[in-house]
Amino acid sequence: MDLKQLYQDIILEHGKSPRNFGKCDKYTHKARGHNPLCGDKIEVYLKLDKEKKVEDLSFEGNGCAISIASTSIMTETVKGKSLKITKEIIIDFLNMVKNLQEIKSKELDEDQKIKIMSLSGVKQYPMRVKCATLAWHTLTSALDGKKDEVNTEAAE
Amino acid sequence: MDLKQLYQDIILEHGKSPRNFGKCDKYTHKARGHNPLCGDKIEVYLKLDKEKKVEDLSFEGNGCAISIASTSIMTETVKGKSLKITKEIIIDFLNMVKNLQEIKSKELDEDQKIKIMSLSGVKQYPMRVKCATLAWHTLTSALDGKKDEVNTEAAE
Amino acid sequence: MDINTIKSEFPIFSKKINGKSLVYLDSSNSSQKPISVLNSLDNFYKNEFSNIGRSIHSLAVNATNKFEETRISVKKFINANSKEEIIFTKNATESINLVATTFGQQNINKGDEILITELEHHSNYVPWHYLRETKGAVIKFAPINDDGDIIIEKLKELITSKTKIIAVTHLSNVTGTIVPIKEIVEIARKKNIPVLVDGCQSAPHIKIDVKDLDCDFYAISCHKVYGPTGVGILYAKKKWLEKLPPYIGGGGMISEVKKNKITYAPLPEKYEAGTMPTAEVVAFNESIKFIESIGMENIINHEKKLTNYALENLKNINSVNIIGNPKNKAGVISFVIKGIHPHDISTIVDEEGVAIRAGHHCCQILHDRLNLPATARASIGMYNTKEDIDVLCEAIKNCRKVFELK
Amino acid sequence: MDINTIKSEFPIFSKKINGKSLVYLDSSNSSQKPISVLNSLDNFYKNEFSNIGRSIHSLAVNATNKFEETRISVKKFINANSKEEIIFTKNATESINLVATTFGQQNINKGDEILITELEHHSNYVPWHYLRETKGAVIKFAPINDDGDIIIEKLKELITSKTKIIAVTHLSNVTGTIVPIKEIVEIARKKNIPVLVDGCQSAPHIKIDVKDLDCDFYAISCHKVYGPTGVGILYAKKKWLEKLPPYIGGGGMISEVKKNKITYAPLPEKYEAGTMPTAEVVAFNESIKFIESIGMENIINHEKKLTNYALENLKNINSVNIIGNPKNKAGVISFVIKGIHPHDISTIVDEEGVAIRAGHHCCQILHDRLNLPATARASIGMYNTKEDIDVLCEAIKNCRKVFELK
Ligand SMILES: Cc1ncc(COP(=O)(O)O)c(C=O)c1O
Ligand SMILES: Cc1ncc(COP(=O)(O)O)c(C=O)c1O
Repeated sequence: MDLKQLYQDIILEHGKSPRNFGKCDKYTHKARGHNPLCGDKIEVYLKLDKEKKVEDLSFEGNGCAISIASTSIMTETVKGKSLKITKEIIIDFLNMVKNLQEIKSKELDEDQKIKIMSLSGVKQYPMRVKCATLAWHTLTSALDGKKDEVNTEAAE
Repeated sequence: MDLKQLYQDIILEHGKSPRNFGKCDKYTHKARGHNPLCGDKIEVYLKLDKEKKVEDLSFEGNGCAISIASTSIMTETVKGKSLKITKEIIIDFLNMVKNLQEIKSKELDEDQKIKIMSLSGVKQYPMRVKCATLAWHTLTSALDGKKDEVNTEAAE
Repeated sequence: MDINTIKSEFPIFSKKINGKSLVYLDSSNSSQKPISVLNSLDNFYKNEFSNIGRSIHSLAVNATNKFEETRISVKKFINANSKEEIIFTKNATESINLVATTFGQQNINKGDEILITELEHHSNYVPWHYLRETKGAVIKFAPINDDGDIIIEKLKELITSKTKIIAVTHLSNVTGTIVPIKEIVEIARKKNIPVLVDGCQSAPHIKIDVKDLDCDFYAISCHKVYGPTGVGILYAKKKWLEKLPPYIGGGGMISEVKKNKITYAPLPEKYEAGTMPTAEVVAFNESIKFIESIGMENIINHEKKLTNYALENLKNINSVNIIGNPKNKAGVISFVIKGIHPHDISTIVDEEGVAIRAGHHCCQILHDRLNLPATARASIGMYNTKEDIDVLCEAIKNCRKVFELK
Repeated sequence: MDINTIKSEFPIFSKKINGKSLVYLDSSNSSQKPISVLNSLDNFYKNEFSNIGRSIHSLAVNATNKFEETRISVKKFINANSKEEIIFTKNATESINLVATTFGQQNINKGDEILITELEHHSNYVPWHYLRETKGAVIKFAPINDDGDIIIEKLKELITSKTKIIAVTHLSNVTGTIVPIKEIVEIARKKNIPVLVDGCQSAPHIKIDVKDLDCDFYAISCHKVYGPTGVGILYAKKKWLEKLPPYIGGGGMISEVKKNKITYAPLPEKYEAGTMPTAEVVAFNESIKFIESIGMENIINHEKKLTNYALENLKNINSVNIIGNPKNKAGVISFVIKGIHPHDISTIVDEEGVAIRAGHHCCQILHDRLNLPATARASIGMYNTKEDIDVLCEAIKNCRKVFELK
């Protein structure tokens, strides 16, 4: 195991300066995620347009570098994608951090793939997988319009 | 350890044919004893006369050979004794089965001492001490006019 | 594994009792433990110990994983739907109390009826009695016949529109009766009544399939299933665990805690408050593996043969009276000897190294029904042999000698 | 025993974590176990195992005696009046729930007040919260100051004629605050209010004398006191145990059981339902003996020195911020580092073999009060050394390197 694998520069950078932080304008969906083990909490705000495209996406909350970076990278990656493709990407991401599968989606450019793959280091740190996946589960929940908050204990 | 030490002929005989079984006439005191571990239950009936002498003493109930014999021998030994001497004998008995001390009371004849001492074998069988002492604790309770039943778990 | 060499896997059988080899016939009380379980316990404490689920350092991660592996093994062992349905408790008694308390809180009101049977262990009566005291519930006892079988027709008749739950043992710890749970669940299902099964005695001795039984709750004590003390299991259908309120409150079972409000963790954590018997749960995985390495079928066959052998031989001893004669009997054999109290029997056979139990076995209702203050009980585990039964029978004959009975 | 060689008594310290020697600084979570405790556990299962208090064969007699010996040791360890005041539970969480439930059942009505503090662990809040939900009780929180000390004057002011019980920790598992229990009990005594003390963190680290404290209830978790998992202790004054209703119901805690009536066993059995963590209780006697062989005074001195050493060295690390500065502090050191989340700290120091905890440590109320979502916590046990602290400090410095902070 190598800490630099986990804490890649991209992650540190996103952890320090998260993108899309705050409530986005006129969001249509939101959901709350919570990791009771560490107390990490995030809230995801989402604006779906009429064509079911993710017009805007943002978040608030606090957590460790991994969870903040993962959320930040997620917002960057998904923004502008259709609902269908967003769901594909979520599955891709979850498969990657849990089973080290490759990113299959053809809708991501190289830069986006690199960013997403920078999170694959958590696979070596089982207790940190939940940090990386919290945002993505929460996004699913926002898309599904669920009322309950996402809880990593249940989500895994 | 020797089973014959525990099950001496006197004990077997008293166990099979307990003396003073049944409710005695016009009893003035009674108490109930219970050993929850084995379910042994006895009821002691006692008639104190005006001079505070144990005019009559009997019991009902069921239990193992040790507890029935001990109760039977107790009724035989104590009947006719004064309240004060009865209490002395009880203390003597309890000291004998727990600490193997000798019977000190001068109010017992040789035959009575032999009978009482036939119960000293329980000292080698810790779980059986309670069987031997149940009757005696119950007698104390009857003399004290307590309402609660004696429970060997609390008595030890 | 050869059923004849199983005994050698249990370290305690190299011990002498009163100079004699140990003949352990008290497995219904608690079973002995195979070496693999003890090694797991020892290894966990010596090399891997950490609290689980809270810290994220390497030791904690490993311990948490091992702990959860046992949950998955238990799920498979009893064929539950998901691991969220497996709750670790301290013993079966706590498992039943958990259900009685939380179910009672939500579903029992004055006059509501709880249906149990005359076979029940105190652990499957006292918790319901509390609801009688606090909520004004009514407890009904389905009767047994003289063979020790529950009279199913009578049980049916006792069900009313007020019956809120049926709680029944799977295997009597006195008569060895194997209760037709499926039949009872089917009856209950028609009236929409949940069924709790006390599986304490069944778990080590018959194949458990909660999906097939379709019961709502199933309680197990691991120390009777060749596992360590300090661990019990509650199986419950997910819908119940989701719906019922939490039980013990504290660390680990919460989600968010504010000064004015508390939300609870998802399953199974919702029901696992405070530090768990971590090492013991981890080691219990080895108990399951041990049973599976032998095969439950083989264990059942072995115990069946031994039970029949014991029954035949005991019946041949003058004045031994076997309690109950159920249709379907497991290796729990209670008996009395005319003229000798069970306690005296236990003391006398102990002299020969034979461990049996004497008393009411936490079943006073059943003993009242049988009109017996106490019984002696020999109960069989997978490690028992024909020789054990032979020693038992000789020792019992000795009782009559000591008591100078003809 | 020499305080410097203590570590060698704990087998786990021969283990490597990520190729490094284990530096275990998570003892507030759970402590490691000395070899004597593990040997006792192993020996009991291998040579002496039996269920207790039920059977009367030799194994059972011996096991019961050993079990009761631990009760006597615990009585002495905390200076209780009698062994009937010592109840074995599964953990401190259950101990507190036992009190909250039974005391609440008898003494808490709508509008009654329960006074706890902002320092409390969830295990000393959630059980009381249940009484808020079910009985309409009110929970008040005695506030702390920025140092992490309870403001006694404010606590006093919060007591009203409706205050029915005060429940307070003896030693905070976040700030290390040693709470002046005697002072609080004296205040409560004047108003006739019983006091429950959560002694989870104190029991392994300070001398407990319940007679001197004069508290009504005291809860302990054995796994934090160098003992096995699966055992907790509730000390309660006899008058309470006699007066309060029973808690978990089942085998072993009854006296007479009839179809219409149940009477309960005398103390301590009344509160010990079902099969106990027998082997674990027996082994816990060795934990007490181990502590006493070293001497609590020596342990306190050793841990005090180490705590001071750690505080000095941590304060010297740029940007490490120690949480709380209580008047009287034990070896529990929570801290944050600006720019690095506690979880990341834990992962990074783990790489050096250092086990610390990150999160809210089951104290969300306290973290809200401190305005921190999470903290990192290094907690000291008797086996820790200056070298452990040095490794911790180096590992913390590495966090800043990994995060490229200046
Ligand atoms: C202060 C305090 N109280 C209560 C508890 C609960 O102890 P347990 O989890 O052993 O029940 C803990 C430990 O987690 C604690 O530190
Ligand atoms: C049928 C039955 N139910 C319940 C119990 C209670 O189990 P435990 O004491 O492990 O809680 C037992 C064992 O004593 C039992 O035999």
